[in-house]
Parts: sequence; structure tokens; C-alpha cells
Amino acid sequence: MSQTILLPERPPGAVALLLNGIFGENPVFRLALSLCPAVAVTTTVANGIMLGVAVLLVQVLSSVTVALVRRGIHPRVRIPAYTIIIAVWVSAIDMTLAGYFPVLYAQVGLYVKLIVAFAIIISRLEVFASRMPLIPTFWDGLGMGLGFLFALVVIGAFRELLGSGAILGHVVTPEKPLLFFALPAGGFFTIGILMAFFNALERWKRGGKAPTAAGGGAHG
Amino acid sequence: MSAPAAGSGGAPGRAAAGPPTWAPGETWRIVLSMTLICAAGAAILGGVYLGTERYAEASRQRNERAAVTELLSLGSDATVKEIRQFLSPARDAVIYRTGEAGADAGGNGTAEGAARAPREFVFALDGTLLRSGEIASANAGEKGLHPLGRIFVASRDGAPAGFVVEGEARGYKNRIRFFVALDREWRIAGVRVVEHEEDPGLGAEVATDWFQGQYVGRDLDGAANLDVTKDPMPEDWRDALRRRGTADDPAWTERYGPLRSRESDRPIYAVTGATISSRALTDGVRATILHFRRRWELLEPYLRAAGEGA
Amino acid sequence: MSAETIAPPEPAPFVIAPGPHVRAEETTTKIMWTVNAALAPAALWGALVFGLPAVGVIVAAVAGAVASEAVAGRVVRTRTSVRDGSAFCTGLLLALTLPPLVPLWAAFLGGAFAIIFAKTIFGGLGYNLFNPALIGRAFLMATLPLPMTAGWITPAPFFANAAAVTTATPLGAWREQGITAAMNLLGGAGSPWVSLIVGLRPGSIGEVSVLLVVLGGGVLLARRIITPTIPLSILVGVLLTTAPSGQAGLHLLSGGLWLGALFMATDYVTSPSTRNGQIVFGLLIGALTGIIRIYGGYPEGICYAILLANTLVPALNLWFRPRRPVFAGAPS
Amino acid sequence: MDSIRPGRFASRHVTSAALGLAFLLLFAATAAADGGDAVIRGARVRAPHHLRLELTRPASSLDPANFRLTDARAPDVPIEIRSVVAEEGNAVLLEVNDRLDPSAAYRIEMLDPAAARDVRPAPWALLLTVVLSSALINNFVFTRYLGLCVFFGVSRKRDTAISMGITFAVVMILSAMLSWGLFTFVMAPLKLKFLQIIVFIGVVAFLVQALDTILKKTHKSLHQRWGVYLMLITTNCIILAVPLLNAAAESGPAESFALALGSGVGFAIALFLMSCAREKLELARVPAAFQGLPIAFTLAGLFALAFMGFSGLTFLR
Repeated sequence: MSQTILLPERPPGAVALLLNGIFGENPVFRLALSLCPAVAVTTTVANGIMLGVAVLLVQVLSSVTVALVRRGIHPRVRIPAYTIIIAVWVSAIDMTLAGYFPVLYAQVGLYVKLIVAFAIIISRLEVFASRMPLIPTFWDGLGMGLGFLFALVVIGAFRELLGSGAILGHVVTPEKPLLFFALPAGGFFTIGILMAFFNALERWKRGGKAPTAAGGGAHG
Repeated sequence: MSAPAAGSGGAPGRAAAGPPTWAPGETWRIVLSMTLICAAGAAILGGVYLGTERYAEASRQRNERAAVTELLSLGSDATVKEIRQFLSPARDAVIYRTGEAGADAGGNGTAEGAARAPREFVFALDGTLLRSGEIASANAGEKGLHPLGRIFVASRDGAPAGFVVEGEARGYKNRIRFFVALDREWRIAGVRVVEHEEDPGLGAEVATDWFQGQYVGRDLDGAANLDVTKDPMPEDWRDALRRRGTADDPAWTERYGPLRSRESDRPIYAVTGATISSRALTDGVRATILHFRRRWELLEPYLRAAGEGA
Repeated sequence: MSAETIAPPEPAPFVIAPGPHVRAEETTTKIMWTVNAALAPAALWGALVFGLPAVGVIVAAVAGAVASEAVAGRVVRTRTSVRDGSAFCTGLLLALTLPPLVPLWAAFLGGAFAIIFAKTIFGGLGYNLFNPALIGRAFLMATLPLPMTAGWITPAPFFANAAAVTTATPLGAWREQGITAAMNLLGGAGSPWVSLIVGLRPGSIGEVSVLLVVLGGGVLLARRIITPTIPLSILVGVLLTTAPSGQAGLHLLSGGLWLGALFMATDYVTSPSTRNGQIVFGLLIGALTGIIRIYGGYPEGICYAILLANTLVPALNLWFRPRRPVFAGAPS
Repeated sequence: MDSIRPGRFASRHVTSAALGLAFLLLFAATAAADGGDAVIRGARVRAPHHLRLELTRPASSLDPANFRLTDARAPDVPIEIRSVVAEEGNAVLLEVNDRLDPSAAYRIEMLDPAAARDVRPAPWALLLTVVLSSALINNFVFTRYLGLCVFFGVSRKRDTAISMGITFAVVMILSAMLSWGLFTFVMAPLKLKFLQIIVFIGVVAFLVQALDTILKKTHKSLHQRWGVYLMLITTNCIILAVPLLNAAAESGPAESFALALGSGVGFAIALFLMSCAREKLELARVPAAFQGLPIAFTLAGLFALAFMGFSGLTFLR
């Protein structure tokens, strides 16, 4: 999975890194799992944007911090140090969101705090930020963060449209078409269906060969 | 199970590798770097905490005042006084504290408000006044007090303009916090859910304008007998409620007035599939109004005597 | 064993297959159409007393199930076909558990959802973990709570029901207003008990006539398509949990208890394969039904009780292993 | 087969320890509850509008004015009593205007003969409700999506799932109680609540390390079997969620324990059911696009649909 991806000798360019984060290694649909609590709680686009932005900020800030201070961190305590860095940024963003967007925050607050436990963030620090210079690290963090945001917005839109017949709170249909998708059970189905869709897309691109990612390993 | 958690994958393996390469100088470097990281983190967090806390408090107060004036359909020229209600630590007395000067509406803390020190009124459970007087700060010594919600008293040009009472109910999952607005004639001017954790699409519908619009216009008697029905809402009434905004609008009232008077004697129509949430909010609104009515009857004469009356 | 046996992807050390789920296609087809025939009297009765809306719901649900079986089966190339009658059976069972006033598009959608998400994506007949018809019903419960909990009409034999008037079911009335209200609702045919047994009461399309449902179940029992173990255990479970409330009679005769006990809990694929497992399974369904009806959030609990018990079937199959291998075979 | 033994052994000990702790707490809670009054022997909310009192002596008057009923959350406002009816054996039935909540606390006072009593559900019933609610109705996996990583990661084999479930439940209870103590006695008085994320992570990491070391020293075989799972727990959302939820609700010790117990048991149940289902799924011919995680998510969705049957379940009626 993500930890074992081999890095090229020279850091790739900004555009490649961004695209990789959004599509190639989309942290939700392709690398799967690590973010599922956040993904599944997005019953609306607004929630998706809120959580997506929170994850984006945490990822970029932590990546940049690690890239800046990595020489000062002893390898022996790398993991605890990374955890502290992530926790600090999560706390900071948590407080900021709670202060500035109290209404939205009330719905997703617990999950903003739990960003600290998303294994994919720390794995990005391990794989990329601890070895690469500052600039590519920034682009990689941004790409991954945008990938989260993209996935969360897609899922939020899917569920809000089907579940409450609205997009960003604007009513599209007066009656709720399929309330099911706004419920927890519907969230699982949404992710299952979207993942299957991306799998099928990948198979089709490779001419029928089985996909490699989204196989179901164990991320913490 | 080939790949253990990223978060822990490195640490145990490394620890098991043992200390052959351990050098005394390294320990200091590790301690130093971790201390620095922690110190920097603490500094960042402390700064963010101080920065956001003040802003959050200010924005909370601003939002609440905006909600009060909107619920009562008042302009920004209205004055809003805040009264906090508490139960004493021994639960044997009710304490009312008038708000500080900063709690005036629209941010334009008037000279009158600024001059007045917060007051405290303490009543026994049977309604006798135990003591009253000025206190140093409205926030002083809140420890151990059980909050009973707040009352916002609005006035315009020195004349009373209505109340907004804060209430709480136990919803389907967690508590529902809401405001009930009463106009000068003690009619419900509006209900607004400000905090809830109900299921989206189901219980969360109690926080919508159309559901809350059902309460509007009921008088004290109607409020005391509020009930919930599982019957489907009549289509014309649903349509009317959907067209109604957050505040009362004369054009709406003119058009749908007859519907409103038809429905004002009927129970609240429960949200489909969320009777528990609908009932929780309705029971909460009813209890909040009944409690407020009794407390205000007690408190109002003393407030007026102290020159705090609205 | 038949030629249709599916080879596991890799040689498993030992496979405890639940029950006789591998059958010759011939047998499956025969069994499924027998079940459909056994359901016919109850379905016809529902159509008779609830009129055109009920007919529409039955047709729509069956159409949804059969159409999605045909389409989805082709897309993912399962080996089941429309002709074996299992999709028809799923659609019919779903329709029989629905209130008569469910919108037709919803009935169609429920049938499609049941087939696609409870059956096809698990590889078709024989691999599903949950009863597809009940998944369809639970999906509709979550999607359209209003018609699903309030779409009942008063029965009127022989299409006498010109304007359908919505009403409550006996169980709903019992929960909301108590036993007297429930009994008043059942005054139709003289004694409330006669109304319950004959089927002159508001309720889901196929569940109202206990008599005809039991008749259909009797046919299945006589043809040895099902055994009485599971239905009897369910009845005992309901009796045990509802007796303290003093209304065991009402609970045993109302709601979809008999339809669920005889036709859905006995589904080969989603019930345990050994007798002891089946007894535990049945008792669990009965107890959950009683608990949900009395303490839960819904007036009727059999649907969720069976689904919850379905989640335990793989575990029950492990806990109550047969001493010797069960040969999947013809029910002699 | 040999390796299963330590697991069995441990599971039995862990279960009995947890049960013992639960009973101890229940006992303490019941003992602390008020023992009743000499006159009012029992009081119980019977129906939304009815309260039944069991008296040792007959009430001298059935006038509603003889009684004063208040909500514990508003003891200054009496609840209007519509009528008082005498029942068999000195019992009286009060009919009130408000809808009474059987899970809330009330106080009933009687003027003649003078008596007072708190009306509240038995502590064990409240705690049982919290446990049931967090284990079944609001199962962390099926309604809050927490712990999905582990849920999908280790639910492929039943043995692994059982060990993981038990390990999780134990660590969850321990870390929740430790975090509760820190939060209530250190962080809240020092106004350091904003450090909760870091502190709770630290607590979990510390606890996992400590358990690992203790197990390694004392029960080698146990450590061989469970050490791996302990390490997987270190930073996991479900373990972290319990203290965070407790902190947000400012729960007391009993509630915190009940929430941790319920969540742990709920997670173990979900893991066990899923592992059984997935073993069966091994044989299924799942369409190619759905193989792997998509089918696992769909399956979890079906479980969640079935678990909706528990919604609204309460024994406080």
C-alpha cells in the first residue's frame, strides 16, 4: 500500500504531484480506508468541504513542518514526534473551526478531532515529507489534501442530492428522493458503490486486468 | 496483515532492534529535539487558543443577539438584556443574574447599559426572595451553579418588545438546545433550534424553518397544551410553511392567516419517521414557556423596582 | 451433489456450507415455483381486500425484482436465471410485506434494490447473507418512512374499497393507544380473533390472513420443502417475550409473524443448517420480534428480527457443526 | 490449534474481570441511590402522564394540592397535577398535564402525611441503557463509522477478529477511565481542555506500551498472541473517540465506564459478525469491480440496515 510506493530519484514536478494526489493515489478511492470515518460522516457537501479543508490544512501544515524540522528529529523518536506535530495542528485547526464556524462545526466536531488518527496523514509524512525537500513536500501535501477534499465533496454531493434532494442546502427537489442515502447505512453503500466504480474504471483503463490498489490492507 | 499500521509500524520494530548503536550523546539530542517540538507545539496551541477563544466568545454573543432580534422581528435599534438563570449548588434556590453591559444589542453598548452593574436575585424554591443586590461581575462564582438557561429581554425605545428564552430537551440522540421567542402578548413569535445531533433527513428536520413555523402564533393556553400528532400534515399548510421565511412577513401573514388560525388549535405535526425528535422539541418548548412564565411573574416586580425592568 | 457445485477459489481446508444450498437447477426451479404457488392464496386475498393499490404494488415489486435480475445477472454474469423463479419469489415476498399504499415506483425500486444489493453482488442465489426481500423492505423503511408506516387501508372484500381510507394496524394501535383501541380496530367480522385469522384487518398486503399464510406454509411442510423447526421456535420465542405483557394472543396473530416465520426465516441460504442451530435461530427471531414490538422503535419487529438473526447465521453454523457432513441433496 | 488456548484463557479472564468491575460499579451506584422514604415506599413513572406512588400509610387527602411534583431540572416550577386516584394497597396514581420522561429525575412531595422522595430510574437501568445504546443502537462501527480501518483490516479471519475485539474492548475501557481521571481532575481545573487531543493520544500510547511491557514480562504466551493487536491500537480513531465523547458530554465516572464498555462490546460484536460473514464471502463469486473493499463496505451497509432494527429501543418505559 501507500508505505511501499517507490519514490523516483528526483522529486516530480508540482503538477504531477497534485494530479497524483487527486487521481492517481486519491487517498480515499485509491488508497482507501484511512479516512473512512470522515468520508462516511459527510451527509452534505458543506460537511464534506468542512472536513476536507480541515484535512487539507492538517496535511499541508504537518508535511511542511516535518520537511522543515526533519534534520532535528532523531530517527528513533520519529513516529512520536510526527504524532505530536499532527496533534498540534489538528488541535489548532479544531479550535479555529470551532471558533469561526460554530454551526457547521457542531455537526462534524468529533471527526475533526479524529483527523489525528488518520493513518494516511502520518504515512505521507513517512513516505514523502521525511525524505524530500520543502517545495515538493508542499505540493505533495497539497495534492493529497485536495484529493481528500475532492473525495469528500463528491461523496457529500452524492448523498445530499439523493438523501435530501439538495445541493449545498439549495433545494433541488422538494421531496426527499432516497432518504436512505442520508442514513449511516446509505453511507456505506455510497462508498462501496463509488469504490466499485473507480475499480471498474481502472480495470477498463488497463484492459480488463485486475486493479492493484483498494485491495483492503490494514491501515491503523 | 502484511502491513501493520503506519502509525506504529516503525516504532516497535526499531525498539526491538535493540540498542547496539546507542551512544550517550544521542539521548540528549533526542530529549532536546522532543522538548523543542513540544515547546513549539505548546506555544502554537496556546496562541491559537487565546486567539480563537476570544473571537469565538464574541461571535457567539453576536450571533445570539442577531438570533434574538430576528426571532422577534426587531431592528438593530432594539436593546437586548440578558438574564442568566442558575440553580444553587444545593439545588435549593434559583439565582437570576442580569447581564453585563456588553450584552446589549447590536454591539452599540449604550451609556445606560455601561453604567449599570450586574445584579443578582436569589429566590427560594417556593418563590420567596432570599436576597438581591449588585454583584461585581455577571460571571463571578459560577462554579457549582447549575445553569437553567438564559432569558433575553428585548425592548425598543424603552418599551418592552418581547422575550427569548433558552431551553433544552433530550432528543433522540443527544440534547437539543433551542430558543423560544415570545412577543409582547406572550404569543410564540418563533422557535429556533441552535444545537442538536439528530439524524440528518429525519430528526434533523426539527431544525428547519417549516417545522419550527408550526409553533408561531400560539398563545399561552395553546403553548401549555402543545401536543404532537403522527397524522400527515395537510398539503396546503405544508406549502404555506415552506413559503414562510425565518421571520414573520406581513405578506405571508395576509395570505396564509386563515390557515394559521385553523392550525393554531391543532397539535404539531411530527416529522415523518422522527416522532421522538418532534415530541422532544415540542415538550421542551412547552416546558420552557411554562417555566419562564412562572419565573417571570416572580422576577418582574423586583426587576422593575431595581430599575432593570424592560 | 450436482454438476453445478461451485469450486471454491482455492482449496479450502474444510468448508462448512450452510445447508443444502447447492442444488440442481431443476430442483431450485421446482422449489421456487412451489413457494410462489404457496404464496398465491395470501397474495390473492390481499389483492381482493385491499383492491387495486395492492395489485399495483405486487406487480411493481415483482417487476422490479425480475427486471433487475435479468439485467444485473447479465452484467455480472451470475449463473442464476430469471426462469428459476427466485427473483419472482423475492419480489412477491417483498410485495406481501408492504403496505397497500406504497407508491408503485418505490415498490419497483425496493425489488430492484433487494436483488442487486442483497443477491447479485454477492454472486447470486446461494451466496447471499441476508434475506433479499427483507433487505428490500428495510431499504424502503429507511427511504420512505411515511408510506411504510402509515400506508395502511381498511380491508373491504371484493374491491368494495372505492376510496381508500388510511388507518392504523392493530399493532400500531396497540402501541399508541393500548389494547382496547387495537381490538376496536378488529371489530369487522364479529369477533376480533376471527378478523385476525381470516384476514379482515389493516396490514401489509400478504400478511393479513393468517389462515391462508398457514395454508401455504402447510403445503411447503407437506412437500418437505421446509421443516417445522424454525417456525415453531419463532412462535415459542414470541410467546416467551410477549407473555409478560399479557397480550401474547394479539402478538401471535397479528403483524407479519406467520409470513416471516414460514416463508422468510426458513430460506435455506440464510438460515442455519443444523437442527440445534435452527432452534437457536428461531428463538432469537421470536425474542427479537417481541422485544422490538414492546420496547423498540417500530410497531412490527419480524423484519428486523430476521435480518439481525441472519447476521448470526455463519456463526451459528460454526457453533452447531454437524457431526457428519450434511449432504446437500434432494429433500427425499 | 495450540495457539488458541492462550486466547481462550485470556478472554475468560478479561471477561470476568470486566464483568466484576461492572458489577462493583453497579453495586456502588445502587448503594449510593437514595433508599426511599418512610412514607413513600416507591414512585415510578407509569405512562407519559401518570406517576404511581406506593405509600406505607394512606394519603389523608387525594386533593392535587396535597402533592407537589417537580422536575429535577426545574425544582422551582411545580408540574400541574390533574387528578389523584387511589389504587389498591395504599397506592395512588397521579395524572399530570406534562409528559413525564421515565428516564428523567423528578421529586414528589406530599404535605399530609409529610413526605418527599426522588423519582428517578434505577441507576442500573440508566447504565444498562447507555451500554445497550452504545453497543447496539448507536454501534460505533455501523452508525458512527469509527474504527473502520481495523474493522475491515482484521475481519477476514474469525480468530483474529475475536482476539482483536477483546483487546480493543479492554484497552478502550482502561484508556477511557484514565482519560476521564486526567480530564476531570487535571485538565478541567487547570483550564487545559484544549490540550485534550494530545493528552488522550498520549494516554492511549502510554497504556498500550505499559500493557505490552507487562504482558511480555508476565504472560509470554498471551503476549505472543495479542502483542500485535496492541500495537495496531496505538493511534486508532475508535479508541480516541470514547474519551473525546466523554469529555464533550462531561460524563461522570459511571457513565464514562458504561460508554466505554458498550462501545468496546459493540465493536467486538461488529468485528465478530463481520468476520463470520466474510469467511462465508470467501466462497462467493463477487463481481470483479466489487471484490475487496467495495463488497466489504456494502456488507457493512447491510449490517447497518439490519441494526436499524434496534433504533429507538429503550427499557426505560
